[in-house]
Amino acid sequence: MLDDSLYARRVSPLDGAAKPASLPGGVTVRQLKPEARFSLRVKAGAPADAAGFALDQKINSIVVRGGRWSARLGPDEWLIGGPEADAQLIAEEVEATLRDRPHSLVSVSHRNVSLEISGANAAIALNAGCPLDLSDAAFPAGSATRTLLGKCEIVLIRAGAEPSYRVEVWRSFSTYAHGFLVEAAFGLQNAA
Amino acid sequence: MAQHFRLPSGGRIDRSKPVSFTFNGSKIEGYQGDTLASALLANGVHFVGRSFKYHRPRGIMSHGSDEPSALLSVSRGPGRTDPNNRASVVELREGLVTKSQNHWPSLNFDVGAVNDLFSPVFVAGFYYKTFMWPRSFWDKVYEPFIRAAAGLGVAPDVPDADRYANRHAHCDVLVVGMGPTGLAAALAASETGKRVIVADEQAEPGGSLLHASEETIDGKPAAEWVKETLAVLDARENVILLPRTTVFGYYNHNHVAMTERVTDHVVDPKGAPRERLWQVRAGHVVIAAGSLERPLVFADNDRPGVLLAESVRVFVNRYGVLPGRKIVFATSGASAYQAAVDAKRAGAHVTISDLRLEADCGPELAKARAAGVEVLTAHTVIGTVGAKRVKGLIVAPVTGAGAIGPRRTLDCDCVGISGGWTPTVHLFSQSRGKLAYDEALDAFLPGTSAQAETTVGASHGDYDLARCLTAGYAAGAKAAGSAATARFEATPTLKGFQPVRVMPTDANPAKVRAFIDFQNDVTAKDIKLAVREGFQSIEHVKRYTTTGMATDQGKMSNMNALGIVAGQLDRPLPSVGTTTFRPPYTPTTFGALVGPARDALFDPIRTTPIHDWAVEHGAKFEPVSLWRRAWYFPKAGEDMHAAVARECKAVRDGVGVFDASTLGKIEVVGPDAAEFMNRMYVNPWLKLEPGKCRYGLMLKEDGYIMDDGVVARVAQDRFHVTTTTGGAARVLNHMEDYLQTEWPDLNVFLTSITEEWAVIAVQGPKARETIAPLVSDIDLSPEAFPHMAMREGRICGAPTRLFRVSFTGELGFEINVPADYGRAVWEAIYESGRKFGITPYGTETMHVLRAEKGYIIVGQETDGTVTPDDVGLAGMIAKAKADFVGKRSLARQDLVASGRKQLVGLFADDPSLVLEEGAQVVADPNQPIPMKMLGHVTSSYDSPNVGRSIALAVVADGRALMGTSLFVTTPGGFTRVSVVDPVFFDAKGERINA
Amino acid sequence: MLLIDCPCCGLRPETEFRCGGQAHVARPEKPVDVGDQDWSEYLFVRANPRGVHAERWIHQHGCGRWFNALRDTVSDRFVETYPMGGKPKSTTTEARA
Amino acid sequence: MRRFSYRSLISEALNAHQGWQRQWRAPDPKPSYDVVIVGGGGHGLATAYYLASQHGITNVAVIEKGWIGGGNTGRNTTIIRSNYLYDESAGIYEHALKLWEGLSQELNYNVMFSQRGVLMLAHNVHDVQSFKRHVYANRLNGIDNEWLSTEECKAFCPPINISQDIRYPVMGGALQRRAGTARHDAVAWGYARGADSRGVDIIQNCEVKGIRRDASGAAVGVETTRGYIGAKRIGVVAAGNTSVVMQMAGVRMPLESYPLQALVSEPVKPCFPCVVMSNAVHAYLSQSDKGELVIGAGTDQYVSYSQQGGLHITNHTLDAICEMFPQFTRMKMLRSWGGVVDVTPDRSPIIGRTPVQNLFVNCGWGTGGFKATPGSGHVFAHTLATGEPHKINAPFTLDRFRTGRLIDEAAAAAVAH
Repeated sequence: MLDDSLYARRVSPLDGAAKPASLPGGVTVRQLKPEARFSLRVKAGAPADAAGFALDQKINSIVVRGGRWSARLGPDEWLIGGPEADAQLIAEEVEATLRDRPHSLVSVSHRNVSLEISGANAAIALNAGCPLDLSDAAFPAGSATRTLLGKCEIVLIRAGAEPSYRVEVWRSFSTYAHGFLVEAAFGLQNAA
Repeated sequence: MAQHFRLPSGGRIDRSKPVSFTFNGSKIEGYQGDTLASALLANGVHFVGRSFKYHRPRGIMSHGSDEPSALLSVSRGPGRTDPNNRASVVELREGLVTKSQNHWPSLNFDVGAVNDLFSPVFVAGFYYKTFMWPRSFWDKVYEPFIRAAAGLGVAPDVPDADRYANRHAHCDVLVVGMGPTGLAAALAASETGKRVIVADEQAEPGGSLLHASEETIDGKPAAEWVKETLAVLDARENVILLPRTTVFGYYNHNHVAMTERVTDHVVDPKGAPRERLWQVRAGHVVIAAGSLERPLVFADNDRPGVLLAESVRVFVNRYGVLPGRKIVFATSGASAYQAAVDAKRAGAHVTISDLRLEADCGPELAKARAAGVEVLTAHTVIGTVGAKRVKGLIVAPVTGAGAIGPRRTLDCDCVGISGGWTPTVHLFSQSRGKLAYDEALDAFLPGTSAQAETTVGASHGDYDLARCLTAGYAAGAKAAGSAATARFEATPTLKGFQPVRVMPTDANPAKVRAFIDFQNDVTAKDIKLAVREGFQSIEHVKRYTTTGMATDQGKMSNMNALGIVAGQLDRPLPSVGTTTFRPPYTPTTFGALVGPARDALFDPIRTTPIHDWAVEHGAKFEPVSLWRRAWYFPKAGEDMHAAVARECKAVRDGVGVFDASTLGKIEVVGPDAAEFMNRMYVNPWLKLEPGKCRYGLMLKEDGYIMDDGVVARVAQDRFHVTTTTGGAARVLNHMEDYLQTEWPDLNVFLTSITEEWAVIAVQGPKARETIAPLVSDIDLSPEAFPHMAMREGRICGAPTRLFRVSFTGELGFEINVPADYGRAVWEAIYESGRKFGITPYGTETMHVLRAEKGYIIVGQETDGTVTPDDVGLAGMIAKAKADFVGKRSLARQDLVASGRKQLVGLFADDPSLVLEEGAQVVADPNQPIPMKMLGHVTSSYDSPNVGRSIALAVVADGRALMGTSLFVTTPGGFTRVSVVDPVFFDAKGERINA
Repeated sequence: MLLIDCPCCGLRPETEFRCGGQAHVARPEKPVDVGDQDWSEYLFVRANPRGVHAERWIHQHGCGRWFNALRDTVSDRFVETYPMGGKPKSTTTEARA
Repeated sequence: MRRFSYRSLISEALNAHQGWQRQWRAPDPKPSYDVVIVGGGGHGLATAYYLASQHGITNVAVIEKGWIGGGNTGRNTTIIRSNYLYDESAGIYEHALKLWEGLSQELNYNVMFSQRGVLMLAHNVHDVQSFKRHVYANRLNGIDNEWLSTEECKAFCPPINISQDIRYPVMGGALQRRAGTARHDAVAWGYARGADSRGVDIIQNCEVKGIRRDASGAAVGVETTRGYIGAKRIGVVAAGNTSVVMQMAGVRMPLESYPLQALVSEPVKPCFPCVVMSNAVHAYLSQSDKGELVIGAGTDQYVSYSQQGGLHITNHTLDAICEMFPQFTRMKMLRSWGGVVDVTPDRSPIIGRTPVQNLFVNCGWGTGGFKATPGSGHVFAHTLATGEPHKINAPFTLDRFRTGRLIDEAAAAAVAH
């Protein structure tokens, strides 16, 4: 039995760096709490659902069901997430559902850091480094896609209609991504 | 000087807001709304610079971005000084410090002006013909002299105090220009509800309507129409209006680049960006960029006080400035008459000298005469009087047959010249549309579009206001998918001109200097000389004479240069070729193109979960690809050598801990995972048992080593693959490429897990004892957990994939834990190992330890031309496999030839001498140059464990040279070495199995 | 920056993509049976046409899928994109090459 | 040819420069030539010049579809150096550099070869190892190249930022002092004038539409927009367009043609004394005689003949320049342009015979062909004159892609670990 004092605690790469801050342009950037996340791959013919995670949505869209969400990033690829405490449960349930078909479930809970940028000008700030059309028509509520933010790759998720975007980024790029979003907010300013 | 040339009323400046600035140290005042040019002119300052080559006095010529001459250094404070600003586009703001350029010691007295005396020698291309004798003088004498004389302003030498922003934007219709055509287009396009962006380079939208005098639109004064139209557009949520925004680049697939000047016009930017780069992806682009006036070409047409005729009108009407009290307009067309009438009305004494015959003139003639302007028709301009300011214009009558009558000098202090108009087709040309020459308009007009684009209005050669409005509206509607049209009533525009290349003269044209390119000092006779010397394509002429290559990019000079070449060759103008315009339309700040990508945002700096601990413990770091890795951990007073020596000993004598988190990691999953691995790596994988590891070697298809790393089989259908740090992305891409394109039938999935796991290497005889108290669910005994095994369990309560592997040759573990736990587990290990003297070590010690064991590092021992056999790893290749990536290439002739370079160890004769990595190996140091090189040193260290220096090298047929002596280059010469086995320590490999 | 029609994701900017060179260069079934000359052609010789070119792209920072495209190398205009293993609809000779 | 001299210049100045003659003629093509060179860039014109001056073969035509020097010759950043790693590359580039050193005098045309030095900056340990390998290899090949410490880099090029706290700190550099820049257009014009005066026909605005072969398969002439022109030997020197021309003779080449962009700033007073290159940061910079900062970078990622690339390439290039020289963010880009470079799998050129008899090729110079111009022309002239490669270009065969004897300078600088 391991001594309690030896139990490891989690340290996020942005601890201390990413305090929620109100920035120019009414933009807020903050780090989201840890969640369980997995990269799920299933070849063509995936079921409509696995353990409560929708798999049949259009590519580049996200479905949120209760505490579980699944973003379809490609024809055979989903980024799925749920409460941190459910990590083990999610893995077991998904594996059980997909046992009979070729698939891959790999935890990326620690690989990814989640940032959130919100505010009326959030999309414009993102467009400092994201080359996609983020208008309501082109990137409506329920959108999720892998794309770029400046010189790093992100998964950009807009779950709801409000101007709030989740930016999933690999942890070693999170300092850059966070710094980029903050600078982008400053870049929104115009001459007084 | 107190704005003596400011008109008592009129103009769009705000007279309630005086603005002061300095020019060459003198304090001057203008008003809010002025440009630097209009403020200087209001104070009677024309002479503001020296030309590039002859250092001739030059003044303000234009009111816009085509200004070739009035280039000033402008300072807005510390870190905010930059050269070569066109006075005509710099908005005046309080406290600007401006200076003229390209002179020494002063603008008024410039030593460089001596060049003007030598101008008979310094003709086009003269430097190709000279400065060659003696040969050594070029570098030492001529070139430094030429360089010092060239250049314009002075480059900034301190970091920029401003920030720059970037914005990607999308719209259905992008309208370029907010003159009448562009505003009409924007109105129509935005009616539809589609997303519209409208950009104009000027501070105030309106284009030519801002200096309208008599013009009306739908019965309203033009300025009023502008105001109302802007109000309508501004109220539409689907419209973004961007004044101060120059559309400078039209790229592929309607990707359009523009710079917005955000804060240069305000005193305190308050943290807002100086400029913003807009990268717009537009559904359709409507180009309504207007047209540019051409100067007339005659002797000494470059004197300060000589302006474009329309610019005179702009300064009078828009800025309330009279550029001279006695103004002569020299023209070959109608538009200058309106300028003359407006100047006359503003109180100037005005004369017009028109090249056209009386009969060829239109209604403008009667209009000017009715306004009291003296008009001389059928008059050419012979030249000017004056030096630092024009004092007179020499004109002479010319008959229809070309005979020139007696000269007459018209006293004046300002000349407005107009040689007609050139549509602004730069963006159309950048979009790769084909230009077509229109003889009637003497201009190249947009022909066939290459992208979703429409050019309309004056950019399309339409100079009539009502027609521009109507056509603009229709184009805007069509671009937005609508068929709407609108009719506009407007005052007829005075238009039409007679094209003229060089004004007829009674002087010897070979002797006079009539400027074509004002900034680069290219004259008509330079162009004729180039043509005489066989430079007949316009591109050759440009390059030989430098016409059109100045900072105004030939906006004023292109058509005149083309016309002169065509005339000289007696060929139709289009056959000389057209200039292909390239971005940018006007010079564009580097900072705007860089945007936020400066300093920490230039390239991401990747760090590991343990990075902060290393920082706190004094580590020095080295950059490796995008990563920063701990290089060594010096203690107080230690240099790198001492620190590394201590770290090396500590690992072999006790235990060391190393952050290996940057190693690439890929999870390969699926029923066909082993088969896939079998095809991607040289090694056999089918029979590797779960829980076992294997060193994997990967080749490119050309047979050369691409990457390596330890691979664990986690389960029957699951591999945990590691790669080099720099190779992580490359290996994943390489695998994904084969999987998707060659073997889509394989059921395998690849996921990057580099960053999911922190990796802590615990190495040394005390490694097991160090980690044992922290590990649960894994039996660490050597029997249960031998070398090259992998177990899943827990460490410090966190899940782990625990590898028993070693890159040091010692008993060792590589502990994978979910990254957020990395630091805590590292600290726990560090605490646990204290009693064994645990020592954190960096990449340098890692390199030394593995070199002591003769382990290669891909990218150090290999360089993209190395086969497995070259580095002694042929044994890794599974002989029984029919195929794997790279196998076929290994059989190529040169890859099996003798004489290939092979990995060996080297001992320098002097055991304290550490050879230089990269040093070359030869057999005989006394052979003549070029010497035969046998190979090079790939790795070299002082090895405290071996007790001397060691080196790895690749040497031709090296394995056959064991025991022999060779020579290796040193900074001062050569040193003798002997060839030895590349395993320097624990050759039997016993320690690893402890 | 090109605008590329990913078969999965639709029109997306070029920076999300990586170009993989000529399409339809199939790896020989049994490389060991291929002669030196043919093998070197497989490795190195590429169509490099002035005109329509069949090439491979991967939507690297998007869906991660490889696909094929026909693009005119003079105008840089895409004729069409189509999935890996698929055939183009266009029938230019270059497209079949 | 009227020689350029101070005397001729001054006498012309007194004569208002009315006496200067054409620098090369504009002849109609003859029915046939001993050698037809396809491509009137620097390499092709140099080849013609050396055929005439070194081998006495003057019945030569250079056929150019546009205007001479209008391709990559006039579109590059004019860097000249010879500090290559492998003997083969070092051999040809050093051969060229030696010719550069006397070229203005040889041609009686000032090509403004300026030995300002090329400094390649090392930003990590791997760069240091790689550059030292070059320095030592160059020394043994008799090529100047020296290692400079960080401080020595600063002393040689004061604008360099040597703070160790920046994203890519400078850890030293390799300096070739004899390296530098030249005036690109003048190289084409100087060779053209020299070749023309020796009897070579330079035929502009003449596009090759086909290569005619006889029953045996040997090449016998070219079909052009100005008619058929017979040739005993044909040399294709059509950088960027090589694949297209060679396809006319049924030869498929291991080449791909990419857009390569470059740009210049507005001219400023001298502020940058040499050429600086950085592989890690990926940019190179020099200042022209005219005062413009001349900046180049990598290629776009796709095959294209459009001579136009994407804005993002420009952006990345300037990111890199301003990272190294942050004081330049307020400078302005004046012009940008693109060229088409043909690139071989090992990024080294192909110079020599082809499978078609009498057809020779000189191509694949990638992004670095300008520096080789005199050397390339010199050895290719030898090859065309004798039918055999010069010993310097002998390793640069088409056949090396079969044998695997590649000359891969870029691979030698590979980064991994």
